[in-house]
Amino acid sequence: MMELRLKPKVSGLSIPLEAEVISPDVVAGKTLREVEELRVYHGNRVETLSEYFEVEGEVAPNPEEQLIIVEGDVSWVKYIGAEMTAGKVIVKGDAGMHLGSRMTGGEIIVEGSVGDWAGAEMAGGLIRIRGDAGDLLGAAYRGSPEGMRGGCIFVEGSAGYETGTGMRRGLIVIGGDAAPFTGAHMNGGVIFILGRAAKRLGAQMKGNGSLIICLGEVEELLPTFVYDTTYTPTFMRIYLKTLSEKLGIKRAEEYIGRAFRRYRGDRAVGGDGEILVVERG
Amino acid sequence: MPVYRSVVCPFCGCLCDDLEVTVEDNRIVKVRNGCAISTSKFLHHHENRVEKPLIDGESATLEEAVKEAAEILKSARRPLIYGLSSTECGAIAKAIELAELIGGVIDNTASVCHGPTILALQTLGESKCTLGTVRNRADLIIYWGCNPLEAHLRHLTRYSAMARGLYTSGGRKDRYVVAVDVRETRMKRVADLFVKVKPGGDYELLSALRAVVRGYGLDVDEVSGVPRDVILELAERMKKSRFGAIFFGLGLTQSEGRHMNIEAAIGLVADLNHHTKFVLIPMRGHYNVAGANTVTTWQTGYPYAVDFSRGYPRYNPGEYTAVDLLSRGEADAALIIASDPVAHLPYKAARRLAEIPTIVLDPKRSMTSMIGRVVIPTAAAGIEAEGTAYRMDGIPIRLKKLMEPPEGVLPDAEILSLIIEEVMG
Amino acid sequence: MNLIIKGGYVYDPINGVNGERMDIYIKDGKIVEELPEHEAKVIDASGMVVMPGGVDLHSHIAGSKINLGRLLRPEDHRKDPVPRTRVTRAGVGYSCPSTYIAGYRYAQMGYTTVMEPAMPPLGARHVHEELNDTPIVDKSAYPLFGNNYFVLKYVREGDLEMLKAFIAWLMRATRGYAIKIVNPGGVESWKWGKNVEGLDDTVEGFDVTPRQIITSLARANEELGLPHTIHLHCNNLGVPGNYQTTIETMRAVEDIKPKEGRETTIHIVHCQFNALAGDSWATLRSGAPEIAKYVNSHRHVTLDLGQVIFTDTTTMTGDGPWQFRLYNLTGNKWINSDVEMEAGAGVVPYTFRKKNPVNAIQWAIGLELALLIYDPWRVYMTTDHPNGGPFTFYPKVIAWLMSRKARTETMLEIHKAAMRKTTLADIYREYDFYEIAITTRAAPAKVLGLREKGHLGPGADGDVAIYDIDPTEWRPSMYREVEKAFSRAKYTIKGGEIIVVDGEVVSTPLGKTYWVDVEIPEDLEGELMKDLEEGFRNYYTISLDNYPVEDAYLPIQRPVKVVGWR
Amino acid sequence: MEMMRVNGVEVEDTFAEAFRMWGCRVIITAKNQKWADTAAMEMTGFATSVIMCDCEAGIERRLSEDETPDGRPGTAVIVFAHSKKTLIEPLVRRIGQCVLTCPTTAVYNGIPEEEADAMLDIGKRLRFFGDGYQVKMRLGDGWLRRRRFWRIPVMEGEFLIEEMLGAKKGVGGGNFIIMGVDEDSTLEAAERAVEAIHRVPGVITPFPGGLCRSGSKVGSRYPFLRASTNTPFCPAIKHTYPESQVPEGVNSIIEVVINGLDEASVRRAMAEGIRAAVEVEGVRRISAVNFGGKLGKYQIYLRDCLGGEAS
Amino acid sequence: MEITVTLITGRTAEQGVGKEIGKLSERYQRSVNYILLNPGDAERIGVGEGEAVEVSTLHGSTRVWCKLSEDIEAGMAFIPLGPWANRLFDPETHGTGIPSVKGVEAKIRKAEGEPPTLEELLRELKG
Repeated sequence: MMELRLKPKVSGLSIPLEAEVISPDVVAGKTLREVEELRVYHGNRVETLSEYFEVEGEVAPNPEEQLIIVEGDVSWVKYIGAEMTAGKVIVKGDAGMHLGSRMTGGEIIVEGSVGDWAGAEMAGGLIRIRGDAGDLLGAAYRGSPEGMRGGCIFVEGSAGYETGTGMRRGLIVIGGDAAPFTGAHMNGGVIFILGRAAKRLGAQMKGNGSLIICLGEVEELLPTFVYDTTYTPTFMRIYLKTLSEKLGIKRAEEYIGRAFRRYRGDRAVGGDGEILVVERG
Repeated sequence: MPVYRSVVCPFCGCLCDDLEVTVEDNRIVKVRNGCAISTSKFLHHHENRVEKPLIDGESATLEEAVKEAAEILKSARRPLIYGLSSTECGAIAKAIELAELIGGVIDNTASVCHGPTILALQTLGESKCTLGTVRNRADLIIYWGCNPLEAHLRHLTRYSAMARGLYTSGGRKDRYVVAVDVRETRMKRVADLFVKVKPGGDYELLSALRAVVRGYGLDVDEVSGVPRDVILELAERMKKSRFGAIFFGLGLTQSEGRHMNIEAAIGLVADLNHHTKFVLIPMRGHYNVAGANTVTTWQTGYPYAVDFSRGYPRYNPGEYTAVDLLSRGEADAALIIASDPVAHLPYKAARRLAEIPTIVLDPKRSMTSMIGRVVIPTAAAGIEAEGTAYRMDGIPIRLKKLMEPPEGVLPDAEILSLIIEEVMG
Repeated sequence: MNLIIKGGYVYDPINGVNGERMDIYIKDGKIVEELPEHEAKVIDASGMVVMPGGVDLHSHIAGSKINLGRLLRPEDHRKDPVPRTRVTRAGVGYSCPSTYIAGYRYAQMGYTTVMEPAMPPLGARHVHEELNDTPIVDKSAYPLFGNNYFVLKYVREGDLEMLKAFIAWLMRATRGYAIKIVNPGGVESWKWGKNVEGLDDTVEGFDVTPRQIITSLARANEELGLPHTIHLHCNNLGVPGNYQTTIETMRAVEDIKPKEGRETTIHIVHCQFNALAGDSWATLRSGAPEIAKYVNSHRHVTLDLGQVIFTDTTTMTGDGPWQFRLYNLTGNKWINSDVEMEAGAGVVPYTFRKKNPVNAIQWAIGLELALLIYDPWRVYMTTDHPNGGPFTFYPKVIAWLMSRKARTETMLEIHKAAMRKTTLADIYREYDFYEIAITTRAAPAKVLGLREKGHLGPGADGDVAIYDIDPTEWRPSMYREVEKAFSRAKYTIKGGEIIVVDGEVVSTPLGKTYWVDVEIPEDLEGELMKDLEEGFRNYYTISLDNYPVEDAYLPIQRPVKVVGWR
Repeated sequence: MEMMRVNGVEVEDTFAEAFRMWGCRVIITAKNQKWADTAAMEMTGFATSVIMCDCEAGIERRLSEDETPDGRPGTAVIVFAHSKKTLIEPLVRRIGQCVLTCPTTAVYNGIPEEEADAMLDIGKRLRFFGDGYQVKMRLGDGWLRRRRFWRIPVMEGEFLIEEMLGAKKGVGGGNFIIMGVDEDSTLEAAERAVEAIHRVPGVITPFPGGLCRSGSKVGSRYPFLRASTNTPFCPAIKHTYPESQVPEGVNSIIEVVINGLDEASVRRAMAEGIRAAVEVEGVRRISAVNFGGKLGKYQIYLRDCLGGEAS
Repeated sequence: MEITVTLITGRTAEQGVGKEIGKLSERYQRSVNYILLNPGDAERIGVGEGEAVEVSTLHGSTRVWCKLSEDIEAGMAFIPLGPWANRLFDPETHGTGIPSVKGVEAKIRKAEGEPPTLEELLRELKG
């Protein structure tokens, strides 16, 4: 991969910068000079990328071969990697809202934490967040019935409210704790929570294979989820192996062969999604 | 001594339009039919007024204040326009035009009251009706997380529990009234059934009701402190009613769960329509907060939290809403119209307003006007200026002008027009 | 500014001009016989089509219903953001465009008059406020009558005089233009969660039938001599087999005498939705041939298409029970809104899909209606915006009407049901520019009774659309060119002012609002007011004083005077 | 007939005539090897020859825990039939009756999509056993290979099956025959051959223990029987059968039949089998069955299989 | 002595009346600068009607006058919406635009000094 490095010239802008141009799709095929001239939005002003970043490195001929490294904290930059289709972006710090929103392919790695709406309505690709995620991770934008439609988001830390709202396909793995309303309106897709799951998990979840798996503690389930059984389903082994092998979550293997409590709901919407909670001990 | 009849009250979302106001020497001396708050509003409208335009606390001419306001807004990168729920629609329209012109964000106070109601509506829709439909038909009325006795004082008599109408000539005795709240308010005395729910437990209770209405059993003894039997019976009563209505307030929108509480309520009502007729109506607070949403929607497509920084409207509550923009320190200038966010927003947001150049348009002195860089007095809509206001159920009513505003004081819309002209140069 | 439009191929059906090359003169906003060239700006229209400005008699662009649609669908707006320009405001488009954008986009297509077809009287101010923010086009709105308490009361009492007085009063109170009826009786029943299923069902709570409501209102309309006929959304919309209800409805008003100067007594709106045959979704087929047969043999009916477009759109109608049904069919989000004493509405997002057999049949039905009814003066092109699809797709519909090839190509892409369950594949008729001019401007203007609209004769408003397409070289196989030309007018002229150049809006004046002004005999008015006062006091939640729309809401108004009683 | 010699044993310079068959590899896993094998054996039972069975099936090999998708011990089964279409029914029935019913098992696709010539919707059909309570399991949309599974509730717990199973155009009817001086030596040689063959991936030996003692020939003197034992190779009638092909000194013959997912595997399996067989004393000759090249698409010459070894 | 309660805020009719007289009016201030406590709870922290209490949450603290009412159950407290109450709330809206102002956990104890006046609040705000 050819590496393009963006060094922030400023830190901690109070008015965030909107820079969907930080994406292999936009950068690939351009000259460094053209990359510097890319338009970014600061409040109501249109400015260029080079006013905020030093641009160096190489530009690839196509997005598949493009790696963009953002060297530093850019919690003040929104839309990094939004709608990207291929290539890779590494952020060596925090990133702002809408990171990787509506992306369809490629990979984004954030070494710090991200703001709200990361991976919102994404359809493909992989987002790894080493720190925490904000609210509405992988969610549907307001009004839309469809959230995440594919791809994988792995947050090593915790995730905020309404993670995976309206999810249809794909996988979200929360290494830490999950805030309330995780998996609301799910209609397909899988969410793993390794830490503590807050209440209202899977609220208004419909079915269609929607699945939330809790490997940690669960605060409380809605009264509209019905307990079925405690068992050791075979399919769980496949997911746990995937977590271990594809995402490097070795501790997932500890849960292979463990028993799970199976709940179905949300009866409030006549749904038959599932919440599987690992049996303690 | 002019006596104005059928005067519309510009206080709450009820927009009662049967007031009689007596004006003597350009002063209101008597109000009939009004509630306590309404009467206070009319009788005291001349008190605590902003008398002159102010710049940095010093009095200035209107021209100077407008020019200063325009300068502030023109040089801002992330200006916020906020308020608008207590003015008429013409002013709201002008505020939107200004926001568009300066590439700013426009938000109205719905964002901290029924914003969650709108978010929920955008996910699920809603089944609603005008207040008269409830008056004429409802045989079951549920007040959930709202207290009309404190906030919408004539609601019960004019529109709901006590009102008599086409199929409810018996008034209160033709209806079954339920109140649901986290504490025993005075509504307990009004209601046939008072359901006390654990704070923050509304979502669970509404969900449980939904499941029961759908025909599922409930295999827990209680939900959010409400015994199973009560839930089963309430669900049955809902299904058996001929026309049911749920009124809800900030007890649902501002508590844990926010828009999801409303989704649960909307869903419950939608499901009930498979059994009978059922509606849900938000108790909108400020008299024209519904208008602020309505006008913003027809002009921009979105009801509040609209960002024009990229030349076209974008919408995202939580990102472009006033509380967020201010508490994150994002807004670098603000124009506050007919609202007092310093008194009502969380401290961190209020503080930001004190830090940045803030322009305040208000008839009265308020906490916000006390911190404003530029303060411009305005005519009180519905008393000194006319215009449209939208009732909580979406009915547009024309506010009346009963008297002249103080010398040199203009309505919001006109001041905003002056600022627009100044910004356009 | 005076204008001369030189050398275009003019289509002015009302004046019998069919593609002749001639010049059009506009002075002080009106068409005149002639003008000296030095007194006017000259627009060279040679090689282009010149038509009167388009007239849309049925498009939901203003008021609570479309605004609920806007409110409901941020995801729809995000598809089509519209930035501000030097002359135009920002907004959003697609299926629920913001008011400004709706005005611009109509003008960009050469339309200059648009009618909002469903105004709940209580929300009349709202409609007018939105119309005032809808720039360029002239407009009006039709108040809803079919489920109004007073209408039902007077129909029940058989008191046609009071009904007429009430109509006259409500037209003035709401500044409305025509009698709109939506699912007569059904919407009232819906307030109890019910509906009516046929013309002779009894309305819940009132001892009247839909048939009585329709015929009484039609009779009152003609006796009053209102400019337009009743504007009717039939019962049983969207129900398989409903074409029979539609024909029965048309038959019900057969013997009503039209007012002088008009042959028709009923306009059936978005007929496509009411032309379904078969007895279930599975056996659904087109009822268009039967309807066309009836219309072809009776002079008293006009209708518009409600053409379906294959896209994601937002359905909205005053027909609450139907929207509830649609909500249950789709599982999409649903708004219901009942208006006390008067009306109701529902909003449900909907996607017409090419591979859905029902949608494919619906698509074909719309076109069948347009092509099987011989007289283009009695069938008008609409999509029932945004129900069948957004109005911005009109050029596509025009292409389908003008080109069998365009239709065939679409038919090959969609579910075979369109071919098997309708007669569209067997229809060879293709509209020419003259017929397009009839169905999109001349005829709607005529049926609305707007004498200064829809033609280019002296005295007409200076509303002209110029499309960059040469009709002498055009062949039906070139349908893409016609779609392009009608999408972006070369020029749109409104009231003598150039509004659009090369498809871009260059000026945004405010259009005028039409309403029908009928004087009521004093004694009758007195009696009516007594009744109204009582009704308002007992059942309404706003006072009668605050009900009528004030002049402040009509910055540019054109009351159409009607002598209702002689 | 020319002869070659391998390890001193005569090898006829002839060919095995093999056919185009579609094969599908099914991976069965279970709590332990015992139950994986049990299911596999049930599933591959009565599946020797399409002459009278609905398919030809056999166990390919056992799979260790790190070779299976779920990390449990497994058994790979390959099922063959004449066409893609005729492969579906036997798979649905056999998995439905032999694996779904067998405690702790799960079924996975054994031929990844990129290697497969077709994907068969076996799991998708079997899901109806869940009577509406089956759950679709998805893996990898938009980031890994997209896979679908069905989870079907059963009394013991849950049966998991992959939605689509890969099938390939393979080869059936690869064979060789071992001719020995007596039953003992011939059987031992055949056993060793089968053992060797099973070290080759992608092949199965569908007959009992991999061996077919009857052989078969097309047709019979009875109109109702479309195949009979391979009479020309039956030592018991070697002098009374007019066209006997049993060499002198040979008193027992066993055929080893091999089906494989491709021709190369079959070829390799034949070679490995022959090499093992000729190690046994008493084996006189190796040959192969063919029909003069009239019936099968593939002619696998023993000479080619054995390459330079034969002389 | 300190107790933990669930804090509710909301409008009151009196606050509405006061607000319409003027935000700077005495009546308005009086209508919003109090906390409604159950008498039992008040007793536990040793405050009586009309005495000052200190209310604190994770997000801030404020001082208000104590009002006693049997209408409010033990373990709960109510402060009318206004400039005293708004010190206590988390501005985080979790992607909704609305902060959580109902059902917040708060600690209550007897205050050292008197509640701040509106002017004092303003002064502090201006920094």
